[in-house]
Amino acid sequence: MELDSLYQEVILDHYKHPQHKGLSPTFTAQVSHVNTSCGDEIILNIILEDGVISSLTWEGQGCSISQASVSMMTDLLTGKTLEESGTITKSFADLMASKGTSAGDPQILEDAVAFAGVSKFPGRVKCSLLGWMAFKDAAIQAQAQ
Amino acid sequence: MELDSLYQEVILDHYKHPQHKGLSPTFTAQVSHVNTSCGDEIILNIILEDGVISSLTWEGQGCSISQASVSMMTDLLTGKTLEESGTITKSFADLMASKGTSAGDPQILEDAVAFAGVSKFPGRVKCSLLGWMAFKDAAIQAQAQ
Amino acid sequence: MTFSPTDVRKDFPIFNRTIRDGKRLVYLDSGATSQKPLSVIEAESNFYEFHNAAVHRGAHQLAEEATDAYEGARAIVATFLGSPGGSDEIIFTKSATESLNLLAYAMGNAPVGNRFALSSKDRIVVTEMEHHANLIPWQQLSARTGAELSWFKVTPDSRLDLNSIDEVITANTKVVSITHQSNVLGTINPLAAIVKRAHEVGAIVILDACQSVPHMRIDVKALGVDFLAFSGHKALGPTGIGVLWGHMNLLDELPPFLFGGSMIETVTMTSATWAPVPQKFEAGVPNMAQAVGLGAALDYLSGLGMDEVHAHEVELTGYLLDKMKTIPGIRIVGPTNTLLRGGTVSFTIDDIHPHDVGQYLDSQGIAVRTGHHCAWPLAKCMLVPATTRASLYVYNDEVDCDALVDAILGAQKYFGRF
Amino acid sequence: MTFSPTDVRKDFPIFNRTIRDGKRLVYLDSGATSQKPLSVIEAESNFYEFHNAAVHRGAHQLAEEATDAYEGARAIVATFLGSPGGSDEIIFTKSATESLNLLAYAMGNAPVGNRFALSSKDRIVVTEMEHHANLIPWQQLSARTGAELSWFKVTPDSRLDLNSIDEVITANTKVVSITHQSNVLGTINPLAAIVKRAHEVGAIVILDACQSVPHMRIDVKALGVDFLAFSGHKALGPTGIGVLWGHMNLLDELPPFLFGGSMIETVTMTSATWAPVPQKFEAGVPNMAQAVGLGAALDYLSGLGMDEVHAHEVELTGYLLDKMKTIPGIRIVGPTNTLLRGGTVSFTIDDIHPHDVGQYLDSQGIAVRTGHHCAWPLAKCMLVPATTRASLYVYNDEVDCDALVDAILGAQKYFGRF
Ligand SMILES: Cc1ncc(COP(=O)(O)O)c(C=O)c1O
Ligand SMILES: Cc1ncc(COP(=O)(O)O)c(C=O)c1O
Repeated sequence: MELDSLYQEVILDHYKHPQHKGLSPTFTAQVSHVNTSCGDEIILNIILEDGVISSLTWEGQGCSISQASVSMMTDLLTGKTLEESGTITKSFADLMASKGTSAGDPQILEDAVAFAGVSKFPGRVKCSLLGWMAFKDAAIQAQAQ
Repeated sequence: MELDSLYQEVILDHYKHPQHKGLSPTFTAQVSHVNTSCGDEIILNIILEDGVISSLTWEGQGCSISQASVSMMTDLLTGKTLEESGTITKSFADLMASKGTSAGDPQILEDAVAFAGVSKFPGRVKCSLLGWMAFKDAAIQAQAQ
Repeated sequence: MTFSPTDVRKDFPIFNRTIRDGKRLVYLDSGATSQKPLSVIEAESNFYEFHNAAVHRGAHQLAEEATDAYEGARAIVATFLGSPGGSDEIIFTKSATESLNLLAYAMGNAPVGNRFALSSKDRIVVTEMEHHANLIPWQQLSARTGAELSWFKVTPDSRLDLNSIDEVITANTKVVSITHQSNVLGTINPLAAIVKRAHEVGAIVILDACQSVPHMRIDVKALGVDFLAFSGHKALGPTGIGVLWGHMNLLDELPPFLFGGSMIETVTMTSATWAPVPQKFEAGVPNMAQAVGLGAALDYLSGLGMDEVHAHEVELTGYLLDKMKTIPGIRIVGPTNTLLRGGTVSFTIDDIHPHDVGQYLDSQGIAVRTGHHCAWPLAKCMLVPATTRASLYVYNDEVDCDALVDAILGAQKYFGRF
Repeated sequence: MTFSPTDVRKDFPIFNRTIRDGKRLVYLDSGATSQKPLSVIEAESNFYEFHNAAVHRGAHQLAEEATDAYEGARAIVATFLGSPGGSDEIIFTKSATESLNLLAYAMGNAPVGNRFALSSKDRIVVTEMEHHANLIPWQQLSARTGAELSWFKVTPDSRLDLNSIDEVITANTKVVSITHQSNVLGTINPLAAIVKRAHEVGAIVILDACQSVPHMRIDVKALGVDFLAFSGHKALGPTGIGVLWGHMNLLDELPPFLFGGSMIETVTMTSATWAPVPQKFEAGVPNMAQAVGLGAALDYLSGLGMDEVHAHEVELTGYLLDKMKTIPGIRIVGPTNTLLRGGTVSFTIDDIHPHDVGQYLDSQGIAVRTGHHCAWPLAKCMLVPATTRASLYVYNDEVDCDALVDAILGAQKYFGRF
């Protein structure tokens, strides 16, 4: 069933058991993003120490895809340098733009390659990018501190 | 030729030799009307004495239909009472709304029955009504004096 | 005798196609936009194939024919709405959104002394259940003029709270703009008391009829409102066409909105005067083919009979609500019976996010909408960040409702796996 | 190799019909609106028959397909104009008239500090040859903000008088809005000097490209303008669709115009924030089918080749002008050679009123437009209350020009009888 390529088990798992959810009391930068067409919201806290993302926590509400995506992203990016995070976000963005033609690089994206199936559903690409867009913003703001 | 039913000789004759053209130096009321879609213009002077239209003169520029129509109208209405003018304008308006199905009442409209052909050309009905609209306005204003 | 949705579907080419690998199309998203019968599609293409020309302008046969077709459509709309002033009270816009913005901007253009001029002494009234299209233009007008924006609240049972009507529509209220039927709740608002109170204090009443004109008989005179807006695309008509109706004496006094060709009387480099209504409000070469298509759409609806359309929807809504109420974990966001209610049914199931519900329904060939449905304040006040919305129309029947209910059960199973 | 107008005509269904009792249709009114090829008509009807749904909103397959089609059209327009920022710089409106009004109203909405905010210290510049759509919105903005309206004059040989460029575009000029090609004279305005001077003083340049986008290759970057507006219906596209192009950084700062669904980020009862460009400027369910039709139209034009289209029109215009100049009593209102000139030929004959000329031509199957062509100040400055206008396009050929010339001679005979 086509739907299963969208709702991979690992995605629904992150949705049910979100990682890094719950905002850190302090942060280098805090951003909030909204998906204007569905109303999904996310607040993201980043703590940047010597160019390393030492903490990435969030709060939000939304569909399984947007929530699972943030959860996986925070897993992936915590502990990475900003430079490494650039490679990862680029790789994820490319995957989501692939319209189902790419399987994603598991070396870089790990579990997030599960989103390959989402890229076949143009209506859901936005959902999966919500957290990543917020991260982009947060990283810029954190660097500006 | 269909065109000949539009451009009746008597119409082109009035166009070439307009009646009552040239504004009276005095007037009971003066109005100016514009056909917004072609830019045709007309200024109409009315002199009302004891309920009788003693003078109806005009100045203007426009197509043969609009100019001939004013010319015939001033011919028809000069010397008439306001009440009589009401019957005539009503009769002319009905003719123009007839889409070619009426021949017009020669007892009331005299030469102006030539406009029966114009009523078949929806784009020209407005032209033929320009002067008559101005007259309606002028009559109201003159009565208000 | 009422019509058969199965027969109606035969008039709509889109029902010949299938969804997601051969599934039957169950279209339950008419609240967003309706499907189009062949007669509407052909009205538009016939216009292009046989009569296309700029209306009111050319001195040639095509221009005459185009003008006839366009003005003929205007006459159809006037009759459909029971316009007391006939065709001249019908203004074609691109959408209800434009119609409502037209009113707000035109009022903003009103000079002091004009009855539409607003100041900080005045009040504008809306409701908490407005679509953004009937909320933000008034927020903006309020910000520009200083007029206060106030609103009717929505009760927990999805109705307008009219208890405080005299405190909401105050003596200084100049504009009351409300939706006829909520695009989220399905609630049909009772207008009589609001219209009465508004007119008592000298306010004008604007009706956002996007969700009522397609679904019930509308008689603007009987409703007593002063302006009414709707979109063609939700009423079987083409995209890109909307309507604003208003009383002639009001349209006469209202300043124009868009400026350009065909709406003028005279123009110099520094000034201009305006053509009579409706031309005053239709600047530029109009959306002619779309107006003609809308005429065909309203003709199609009249052929079904608007009372029959409404009766069909009420009956089907009752059928759907009764079935849905048997599903455990469902919450219907809106009235749960068919009293003063149209065929728009919003709901949530368990804690499955509406977007995921919608996706599952889609996999079964069922088209619904999910989200806040352009009525964010309402969503907040109903305490649901988003809902799934099924909206019924003339081509839907009990089989469609059964399919929806089965698929909701399927979604619960699918997402309950974990 | 250029295209053959005879072959082109075969793609346009309307040329299968006849005019006034069996006469061949000689359509010389494309300046008002163009005819539509079958591919455009079918693009619109295919959208309704197969993919119709509200874009960006529904969670279902039709909505995905509709969004693809709509956004695909946006990409086609972006490529056609050479939009440096790609699709996001393309805004769909209902017409050029709306595009230009959008700019004027949005600037009127700009708060102090915003680069578009105008005050009595500022100046807006237009020209004496503007269509009302690019004149009256600026008159009104000037009246609302106190900014001074100034303009380039037109010389007796139908060109913009650029001698006084520094006095017209003064240091306090904020907006220069001019037509690319006059819809009356056919004059193509040289932009380089104007753009240079405008940018020197920090003004933005808006191009009314209604009469150029359909007829020549446009590259917004090469032209150097900041905004550009055109209408689909004059470019083989459907009615009810227009385009506004602008530089992303400007569109970003420009406040929105129409308010409603899909253009927001967040909404409360008293405030709202905006979605990114282009959504910020597209409130409501858009004119989807018409956008898709416009995409097909631009594809059709690209298929012919815009350089070829322009070359064809220039050549044909030269042919027509040469023939017309042999008619005694004719006055061509506009340049009498093809230097910087498009295929719009306005004229008067003897003292036969243009409306009567047009009527005679119509009786011969020839469609032209007569009047002031929505450019009344220009008519006054050229000392002609009205003209007859023939405008050429891709489906016209020398046979059409010959028919026009013969019919003008016929009109002289017909009205010379008396
Ligand atoms: C030069 C010019 N500008 C603006 C317009 C207005 O275009 P529309 O009526 O399609 O909005 C036109 C055509 O009518 C035009 O020729
Ligand atoms: C109640 C209501 N008002 C206004 C609108 C706006 O209509 P449109 O988007 O067609 O302009 C809609 C639909 O989207 C609606 O449902």
